[in-house]
Amino acid sequence: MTEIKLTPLPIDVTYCVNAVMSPAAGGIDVFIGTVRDQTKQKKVLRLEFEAYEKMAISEMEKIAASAFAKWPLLKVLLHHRTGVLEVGEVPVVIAVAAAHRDAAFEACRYIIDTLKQTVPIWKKEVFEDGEVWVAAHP
Amino acid sequence: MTEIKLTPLPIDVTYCVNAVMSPAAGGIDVFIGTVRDQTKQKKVLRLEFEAYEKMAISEMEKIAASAFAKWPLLKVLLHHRTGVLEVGEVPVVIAVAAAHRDAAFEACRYIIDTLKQTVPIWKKEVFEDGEVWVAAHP
Amino acid sequence: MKIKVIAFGVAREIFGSGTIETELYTDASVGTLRNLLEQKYPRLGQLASYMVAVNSEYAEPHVVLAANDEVAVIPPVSGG
Amino acid sequence: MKIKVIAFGVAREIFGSGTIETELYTDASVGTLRNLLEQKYPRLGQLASYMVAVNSEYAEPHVVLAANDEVAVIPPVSGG
Repeated sequence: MTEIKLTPLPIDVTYCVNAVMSPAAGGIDVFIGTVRDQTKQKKVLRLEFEAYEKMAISEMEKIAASAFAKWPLLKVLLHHRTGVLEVGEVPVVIAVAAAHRDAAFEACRYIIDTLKQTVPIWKKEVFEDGEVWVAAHP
Repeated sequence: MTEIKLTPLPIDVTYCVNAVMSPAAGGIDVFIGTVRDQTKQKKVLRLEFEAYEKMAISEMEKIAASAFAKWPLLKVLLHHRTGVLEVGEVPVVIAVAAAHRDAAFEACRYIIDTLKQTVPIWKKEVFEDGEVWVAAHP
Repeated sequence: MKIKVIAFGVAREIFGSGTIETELYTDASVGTLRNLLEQKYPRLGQLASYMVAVNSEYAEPHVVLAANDEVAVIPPVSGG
Repeated sequence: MKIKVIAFGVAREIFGSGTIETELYTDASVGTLRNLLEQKYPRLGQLASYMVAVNSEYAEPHVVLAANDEVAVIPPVSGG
Protein backbone atom coordinates (compact mmCIF):
# COMPACT_ATOMS: atom_id res chain seq x y z
CA MET A 1 0.00 0.00 0.00
CA THR A 2 1.35 3.39 -0.99
CA GLU A 3 -0.27 6.71 -0.15
CA ILE A 4 1.12 9.86 -1.73
CA LYS A 5 -0.20 13.35 -1.30
CA LEU A 6 0.87 16.87 -2.18
CA THR A 7 -1.22 19.35 -0.25
CA PRO A 8 -1.54 23.05 0.56
CA LEU A 9 -3.15 22.13 3.91
CA PRO A 10 -1.34 21.22 7.15
CA ILE A 11 -0.15 17.59 7.24
CA ASP A 12 -1.91 15.52 9.89
CA VAL A 13 0.90 13.48 11.47
CA THR A 14 -1.53 11.36 13.49
CA TYR A 15 -3.39 10.43 10.32
CA CYS A 16 -0.08 9.51 8.66
CA VAL A 17 0.92 7.17 11.48
CA ASN A 18 -2.49 5.52 11.63
CA ALA A 19 -2.54 5.08 7.86
CA VAL A 20 0.48 2.78 7.91
CA MET A 21 -0.50 0.77 11.01
CA SER A 22 -1.02 -2.91 10.24
CA PRO A 23 -1.41 -6.14 12.23
CA ALA A 24 1.52 -7.53 10.22
CA ALA A 25 3.79 -4.63 11.18
CA GLY A 26 6.43 -4.89 13.88
CA GLY A 27 7.96 -1.47 13.34
CA ILE A 28 7.04 1.87 11.86
CA ASP A 29 9.54 4.59 11.15
CA VAL A 30 8.23 8.09 10.63
CA PHE A 31 10.28 11.02 9.41
CA ILE A 32 8.81 14.45 10.03
CA GLY A 33 10.49 17.44 8.44
CA THR A 34 10.00 20.68 10.35
CA VAL A 35 10.74 24.28 9.40
CA ARG A 36 13.83 25.44 11.31
CA ASP A 37 14.07 28.96 12.69
CA GLN A 38 17.52 29.45 11.17
CA THR A 39 19.81 28.35 8.39
CA LYS A 40 23.56 29.02 8.48
CA GLN A 41 23.04 31.28 11.52
CA LYS A 42 20.50 33.41 9.66
CA LYS A 43 17.01 33.81 11.09
CA VAL A 44 14.34 32.24 8.85
CA LEU A 45 10.92 33.91 8.83
CA ARG A 46 9.11 31.33 6.70
CA LEU A 47 9.52 28.92 3.80
CA GLU A 48 7.61 28.94 0.53
CA PHE A 49 7.20 25.61 -1.26
CA GLU A 50 6.38 25.31 -4.94
CA ALA A 51 5.86 22.02 -6.79
CA TYR A 52 5.54 20.76 -10.33
CA GLU A 53 2.59 18.84 -9.00
CA LYS A 54 2.00 16.17 -11.62
CA MET A 55 5.67 15.26 -11.90
CA ALA A 56 6.26 15.55 -8.14
CA ILE A 57 3.59 12.94 -7.58
CA SER A 58 4.95 10.62 -10.25
CA GLU A 59 8.49 10.96 -8.85
CA MET A 60 7.22 10.23 -5.33
CA GLU A 61 5.44 7.16 -6.69
CA LYS A 62 8.69 6.01 -8.30
CA ILE A 63 10.54 6.39 -5.00
CA ALA A 64 7.89 4.39 -3.12
CA ALA A 65 7.94 1.65 -5.77
CA SER A 66 11.72 1.51 -5.60
CA ALA A 67 11.61 1.26 -1.78
CA PHE A 68 9.14 -1.64 -2.05
CA ALA A 69 11.54 -3.32 -4.48
CA LYS A 70 14.53 -2.88 -2.15
CA TRP A 71 12.99 -3.82 1.24
CA PRO A 72 10.18 -6.05 2.50
CA LEU A 73 7.71 -3.28 3.37
CA LEU A 74 4.03 -3.28 4.24
CA LYS A 75 2.98 0.34 3.79
CA VAL A 76 4.57 3.59 2.65
CA LEU A 77 3.10 7.06 3.04
CA LEU A 78 4.53 10.33 1.70
CA HIS A 79 2.78 13.62 2.34
CA HIS A 80 4.39 16.88 1.21
CA ARG A 81 3.19 20.43 1.77
CA THR A 82 3.09 23.27 -0.72
CA GLY A 83 2.66 26.98 -0.08
CA VAL A 84 3.83 29.16 2.79
CA LEU A 85 5.05 27.44 5.96
CA GLU A 86 5.94 29.14 9.22
CA VAL A 87 8.72 28.03 11.60
CA GLY A 88 7.72 24.77 13.33
CA GLU A 89 5.33 23.68 10.57
CA VAL A 90 5.76 20.35 8.80
CA PRO A 91 6.75 20.31 5.09
CA VAL A 92 7.00 16.53 4.82
CA VAL A 93 6.01 13.31 6.56
CA ILE A 94 7.25 9.89 5.48
CA ALA A 95 5.87 6.83 7.27
CA VAL A 96 7.04 3.29 6.57
CA ALA A 97 5.68 0.12 8.14
CA ALA A 98 7.46 -3.23 7.93
CA ALA A 99 7.46 -6.54 9.75
CA HIS A 100 10.96 -5.72 11.04
CA ARG A 101 12.44 -2.39 12.06
CA ASP A 102 15.60 -2.59 9.95
CA ALA A 103 13.58 -2.35 6.75
CA ALA A 104 11.39 0.45 8.10
CA PHE A 105 14.39 2.58 9.14
CA GLU A 106 16.40 1.99 5.99
CA ALA A 107 13.48 2.59 3.63
CA CYS A 108 12.37 5.75 5.43
CA ARG A 109 15.88 7.16 5.23
CA TYR A 110 16.16 6.18 1.56
CA ILE A 111 12.84 7.81 0.73
CA ILE A 112 13.61 11.20 2.29
CA ASP A 113 17.15 11.23 0.86
CA THR A 114 15.88 10.39 -2.64
CA LEU A 115 12.94 12.80 -2.39
CA LYS A 116 15.39 15.61 -1.74
CA GLN A 117 17.34 14.66 -4.87
CA THR A 118 14.66 13.91 -7.45
CA VAL A 119 11.20 15.28 -6.60
CA PRO A 120 10.44 18.59 -8.35
CA ILE A 121 9.59 20.67 -5.31
CA TRP A 122 11.39 23.89 -4.49
CA LYS A 123 11.67 25.92 -1.35
CA LYS A 124 12.44 29.56 -0.93
CA GLU A 125 13.81 30.70 2.42
CA VAL A 126 12.50 34.08 3.46
CA PHE A 127 14.78 36.10 5.78
CA GLU A 128 14.34 39.54 7.32
CA ASP A 129 16.52 41.07 4.60
CA GLY A 130 15.70 38.99 1.53
CA GLU A 131 14.93 35.56 0.21
CA VAL A 132 16.73 32.73 -1.54
CA TRP A 133 15.78 29.61 -3.51
CA VAL A 134 17.50 26.80 -1.64
CA ALA A 135 20.28 25.02 -3.60
CA ALA A 136 19.67 27.09 -6.74
CA HIS A 137 23.10 28.67 -6.93
CA PRO A 138 26.61 27.21 -6.61
CA MET B 1 15.42 17.69 26.80
CA THR B 2 14.77 14.04 27.57
CA GLU B 3 11.37 12.60 28.41
CA ILE B 4 11.20 9.00 29.59
CA LYS B 5 8.10 7.13 30.61
CA LEU B 6 7.13 3.57 31.46
CA THR B 7 3.38 3.24 31.48
CA PRO B 8 0.55 0.71 31.71
CA LEU B 9 -1.65 3.04 29.62
CA PRO B 10 -1.73 3.30 25.81
CA ILE B 11 1.07 5.47 24.38
CA ASP B 12 -0.18 8.65 22.72
CA VAL B 13 1.88 8.88 19.54
CA THR B 14 0.60 12.37 18.74
CA TYR B 15 1.70 13.59 22.16
CA CYS B 16 5.14 12.02 21.60
CA VAL B 17 5.62 13.80 18.27
CA ASN B 18 4.46 17.15 19.64
CA ALA B 19 6.69 16.78 22.70
CA VAL B 20 9.86 16.80 20.58
CA MET B 21 8.80 19.55 18.16
CA SER B 22 11.07 22.57 18.37
CA PRO B 23 11.68 25.73 16.30
CA ALA B 24 15.34 24.69 16.12
CA ALA B 25 14.50 21.25 14.68
CA GLY B 26 14.80 20.44 11.00
CA GLY B 27 13.99 16.76 11.29
CA ILE B 28 12.24 14.40 13.67
CA ASP B 29 12.55 10.65 13.46
CA VAL B 30 9.96 8.59 15.28
CA PHE B 31 10.12 4.85 15.76
CA ILE B 32 6.86 3.15 16.71
CA GLY B 33 6.96 -0.49 17.70
CA THR B 34 3.73 -2.36 17.04
CA VAL B 35 2.56 -5.79 18.13
CA ARG B 36 2.74 -8.17 15.14
CA ASP B 37 0.07 -10.77 14.57
CA GLN B 38 2.67 -13.50 14.10
CA THR B 39 6.20 -14.56 14.92
CA LYS B 40 8.01 -17.30 13.03
CA GLN B 41 4.74 -18.15 11.21
CA LYS B 42 2.94 -18.65 14.52
CA LYS B 43 -0.18 -16.63 15.28
CA VAL B 44 0.32 -14.26 18.23
CA LEU B 45 -2.72 -13.54 20.41
CA ARG B 46 -1.15 -10.87 22.62
CA LEU B 47 2.07 -9.79 24.32
CA GLU B 48 2.64 -9.32 28.03
CA PHE B 49 5.32 -6.83 29.06
CA GLU B 50 6.95 -6.83 32.45
CA ALA B 51 9.57 -4.31 33.62
CA TYR B 52 12.00 -3.82 36.47
CA GLU B 53 10.66 -0.32 36.56
CA LYS B 54 13.26 1.61 38.52
CA MET B 55 16.16 0.09 36.60
CA ALA B 56 14.36 0.26 33.24
CA ILE B 57 13.99 4.00 33.68
CA SER B 58 17.59 4.48 34.71
CA GLU B 59 18.80 2.38 31.75
CA MET B 60 16.59 4.40 29.36
CA GLU B 61 18.05 7.59 30.83
CA LYS B 62 21.55 6.25 30.20
CA ILE B 63 20.69 5.51 26.57
CA ALA B 64 19.27 8.99 26.04
CA ALA B 65 22.33 10.59 27.66
CA SER B 66 24.60 8.50 25.49
CA ALA B 67 22.65 9.51 22.35
CA PHE B 68 23.01 13.18 23.32
CA ALA B 69 26.75 12.60 23.72
CA LYS B 70 27.04 10.94 20.29
CA TRP B 71 24.88 13.24 18.13
CA PRO B 72 23.83 16.90 18.15
CA LEU B 73 20.23 16.37 19.30
CA LEU B 74 17.55 18.72 20.53
CA LYS B 75 15.01 16.42 22.18
CA VAL B 76 14.66 12.72 22.89
CA LEU B 77 11.51 10.95 24.06
CA LEU B 78 11.15 7.28 25.03
CA HIS B 79 7.80 5.87 26.08
CA HIS B 80 7.46 2.14 26.79
CA ARG B 81 4.34 0.19 27.70
CA THR B 82 3.92 -2.46 30.35
CA GLY B 83 1.11 -4.97 30.78
CA VAL B 84 -0.98 -6.82 28.22
CA LEU B 85 -0.92 -5.56 24.60
CA GLU B 86 -3.13 -6.79 21.78
CA VAL B 87 -2.05 -7.10 18.14
CA GLY B 88 -1.64 -3.63 16.61
CA GLU B 89 -0.98 -1.90 19.92
CA VAL B 90 2.19 0.10 20.51
CA PRO B 91 4.79 -1.18 23.03
CA VAL B 92 7.33 1.58 22.36
CA VAL B 93 7.70 5.03 20.83
CA ILE B 94 11.03 6.76 20.39
CA ALA B 95 11.07 10.30 19.04
CA VAL B 96 14.24 12.25 18.31
CA ALA B 97 14.45 15.84 17.11
CA ALA B 98 17.61 17.37 15.68
CA ALA B 99 18.61 20.31 13.55
CA HIS B 100 19.55 17.85 10.78
CA ARG B 101 17.94 14.57 9.81
CA ASP B 102 21.11 12.44 9.81
CA ALA B 103 21.46 12.82 13.56
CA ALA B 104 17.74 12.19 14.16
CA PHE B 105 17.73 8.96 12.14
CA GLU B 106 20.98 7.61 13.55
CA ALA B 107 20.14 8.41 17.15
CA CYS B 108 16.62 6.95 16.89
CA ARG B 109 18.02 3.73 15.47
CA TYR B 110 20.71 3.60 18.14
CA ILE B 111 18.18 4.16 20.92
CA ILE B 112 15.81 1.35 19.90
CA ASP B 113 18.72 -1.05 19.19
CA THR B 114 20.30 -0.33 22.58
CA LEU B 115 16.97 -0.43 24.41
CA LYS B 116 16.44 -3.95 23.12
CA GLN B 117 19.86 -4.96 24.49
CA THR B 118 20.05 -3.31 27.89
CA VAL B 119 16.71 -2.16 29.29
CA PRO B 120 15.20 -4.65 31.80
CA ILE B 121 11.84 -5.16 30.14
CA TRP B 122 10.59 -8.61 29.15
CA LYS B 123 7.86 -9.73 26.83
CA LYS B 124 5.97 -12.95 26.79
CA GLU B 125 4.36 -14.00 23.51
CA VAL B 126 1.01 -15.67 24.01
CA PHE B 127 -0.04 -18.15 21.30
CA GLU B 128 -3.16 -20.27 20.97
CA ASP B 129 -1.27 -23.27 22.33
CA GLY B 130 1.08 -21.77 24.86
CA GLU B 131 3.35 -18.90 25.72
CA VAL B 132 7.05 -18.09 25.63
CA TRP B 133 9.36 -15.48 27.16
CA VAL B 134 11.05 -13.95 24.12
CA ALA B 135 14.83 -14.56 23.91
CA ALA B 136 14.92 -16.43 27.23
CA HIS B 137 16.16 -19.74 25.87
CA PRO B 138 18.99 -20.62 23.47
CA MET C 1 7.66 24.26 -34.22
CA LYS C 2 6.54 26.18 -31.16
CA ILE C 3 7.45 24.61 -27.81
CA LYS C 4 5.80 25.74 -24.60
CA VAL C 5 8.18 25.60 -21.66
CA ILE C 6 6.96 25.73 -18.09
CA ALA C 7 9.30 26.84 -15.33
CA PHE C 8 9.42 26.60 -11.57
CA GLY C 9 11.23 28.15 -8.64
CA VAL C 10 14.22 30.26 -9.55
CA ALA C 11 13.76 29.38 -13.27
CA ARG C 12 10.28 30.90 -13.21
CA GLU C 13 11.80 34.08 -11.78
CA ILE C 14 14.59 34.09 -14.38
CA PHE C 15 12.05 33.72 -17.21
CA GLY C 16 9.81 36.31 -15.58
CA SER C 17 6.91 33.90 -16.16
CA GLY C 18 5.73 30.39 -15.35
CA THR C 19 5.34 29.63 -19.07
CA ILE C 20 7.30 30.80 -22.07
CA GLU C 21 7.04 29.85 -25.73
CA THR C 22 10.05 29.28 -27.91
CA GLU C 23 10.50 28.48 -31.61
CA LEU C 24 12.54 25.34 -32.40
CA TYR C 25 13.16 23.46 -35.63
CA THR C 26 11.34 20.12 -36.02
CA ASP C 27 13.02 17.22 -34.17
CA ALA C 28 15.11 19.58 -32.08
CA SER C 29 16.57 17.94 -28.99
CA VAL C 30 16.50 18.83 -25.31
CA GLY C 31 20.15 19.84 -25.70
CA THR C 32 19.24 22.35 -28.40
CA LEU C 33 16.50 23.78 -26.20
CA ARG C 34 18.94 24.10 -23.28
CA ASN C 35 21.44 26.04 -25.43
CA LEU C 36 18.75 28.31 -26.74
CA LEU C 37 17.33 29.03 -23.28
CA GLU C 38 20.79 29.68 -21.83
CA GLN C 39 21.51 32.18 -24.62
CA LYS C 40 18.23 33.96 -24.07
CA TYR C 41 18.40 33.77 -20.25
CA PRO C 42 22.07 33.77 -19.24
CA ARG C 43 21.20 33.45 -15.51
CA LEU C 44 19.86 29.95 -16.27
CA GLY C 45 23.37 28.77 -17.13
CA GLN C 46 24.65 30.24 -13.85
CA LEU C 47 22.48 27.99 -11.69
CA ALA C 48 24.14 25.19 -9.71
CA SER C 49 22.49 22.88 -12.27
CA TYR C 50 19.12 22.37 -13.90
CA MET C 51 17.24 19.58 -15.60
CA VAL C 52 14.67 19.47 -18.37
CA ALA C 53 11.62 17.26 -18.02
CA VAL C 54 9.57 16.11 -20.99
CA ASN C 55 6.06 14.91 -20.22
CA SER C 56 6.92 14.69 -16.50
CA GLU C 57 10.08 12.60 -16.99
CA TYR C 58 13.64 13.84 -16.63
CA ALA C 59 15.07 14.04 -20.17
CA GLU C 60 18.73 13.83 -21.20
CA PRO C 61 20.04 16.26 -23.88
CA HIS C 62 19.69 13.70 -26.71
CA VAL C 63 15.90 13.36 -26.27
CA VAL C 64 13.99 14.67 -29.29
CA LEU C 65 11.13 17.10 -28.72
CA ALA C 66 7.68 17.11 -30.34
CA ALA C 67 5.30 20.05 -30.61
CA ASN C 68 2.83 18.83 -28.03
CA ASP C 69 5.34 17.75 -25.39
CA GLU C 70 4.99 19.24 -21.96
CA VAL C 71 8.48 20.63 -21.41
CA ALA C 72 9.57 21.89 -18.01
CA VAL C 73 12.72 23.53 -16.68
CA ILE C 74 13.63 22.02 -13.31
CA PRO C 75 16.15 24.01 -11.26
CA PRO C 76 17.89 22.22 -8.36
CA VAL C 77 15.12 20.67 -6.28
CA SER C 78 14.89 21.40 -2.56
CA GLY C 79 11.83 19.65 -1.22
CA GLY C 80 11.59 17.95 2.16
CA MET D 1 23.99 -12.48 55.66
CA LYS D 2 20.54 -12.74 54.13
CA ILE D 3 20.23 -11.39 50.59
CA LYS D 4 16.85 -10.66 49.07
CA VAL D 5 16.82 -11.38 45.34
CA ILE D 6 14.08 -10.06 43.07
CA ALA D 7 13.36 -11.78 39.79
CA PHE D 8 11.58 -10.92 36.56
CA GLY D 9 10.20 -12.64 33.49
CA VAL D 10 11.25 -16.23 33.08
CA ALA D 11 13.47 -15.99 36.19
CA ARG D 12 10.43 -15.12 38.31
CA GLU D 13 8.73 -18.22 36.95
CA ILE D 14 11.79 -20.39 37.60
CA PHE D 15 11.99 -19.16 41.21
CA GLY D 16 8.23 -19.53 41.57
CA SER D 17 8.19 -16.06 43.11
CA GLY D 18 9.13 -12.45 42.39
CA THR D 19 11.31 -12.36 45.51
CA ILE D 20 13.41 -15.01 47.19
CA GLU D 21 15.78 -14.84 50.15
CA THR D 22 19.11 -16.60 50.24
CA GLU D 23 21.82 -16.97 52.87
CA LEU D 24 25.32 -15.87 51.83
CA TYR D 25 28.55 -15.40 53.78
CA THR D 26 29.61 -11.78 54.42
CA ASP D 27 31.35 -10.14 51.43
CA ALA D 28 30.10 -12.83 49.04
CA SER D 29 30.33 -11.78 45.39
CA VAL D 30 27.79 -11.71 42.59
CA GLY D 31 29.60 -14.75 41.16
CA THR D 32 29.01 -16.69 44.36
CA LEU D 33 25.34 -15.77 44.30
CA ARG D 34 25.06 -16.90 40.67
CA ASN D 35 26.59 -20.29 41.47
CA LEU D 36 24.32 -20.73 44.45
CA LEU D 37 21.18 -19.80 42.49
CA GLU D 38 22.13 -22.08 39.59
CA GLN D 39 22.55 -24.99 42.00
CA LYS D 40 19.22 -24.33 43.65
CA TYR D 41 17.39 -23.55 40.37
CA PRO D 42 19.10 -25.54 37.56
CA ARG D 43 16.78 -24.02 34.91
CA LEU D 44 18.42 -20.65 35.57
CA GLY D 45 21.70 -21.96 34.16
CA GLN D 46 19.87 -23.23 31.07
CA LEU D 47 18.73 -19.75 29.99
CA ALA D 48 20.34 -18.18 26.93
CA SER D 49 22.08 -15.89 29.47
CA TYR D 50 21.20 -13.81 32.50
CA MET D 51 22.62 -10.85 34.36
CA VAL D 52 22.59 -9.79 37.96
CA ALA D 53 21.87 -6.18 38.86
CA VAL D 54 22.88 -4.66 42.19
CA ASN D 55 21.06 -1.48 43.19
CA SER D 56 19.74 -1.08 39.64
CA GLU D 57 23.14 -1.42 37.94
CA TYR D 58 24.37 -4.45 35.98
CA ALA D 59 27.01 -6.13 38.16
CA GLU D 60 29.92 -8.32 37.04
CA PRO D 61 30.69 -11.51 39.03
CA HIS D 62 33.51 -9.86 41.03
CA VAL D 63 31.19 -7.26 42.62
CA VAL D 64 30.85 -7.76 46.38
CA LEU D 65 27.38 -7.85 47.92
CA ALA D 66 26.15 -6.14 51.06
CA ALA D 67 23.14 -7.08 53.16
CA ASN D 68 20.96 -4.15 52.11
CA ASP D 69 21.71 -4.28 48.38
CA GLU D 70 18.76 -4.58 46.02
CA VAL D 71 19.78 -7.61 43.99
CA ALA D 72 17.88 -8.59 40.85
CA VAL D 73 18.10 -11.48 38.41
CA ILE D 74 17.76 -10.17 34.86
CA PRO D 75 17.01 -12.83 32.22
CA PRO D 76 17.58 -11.88 28.54
CA VAL D 77 15.71 -8.62 28.01
CA SER D 78 13.15 -8.33 25.21
CA GLY D 79 11.61 -4.88 25.38
CA GLY D 80 10.68 -2.75 22.37
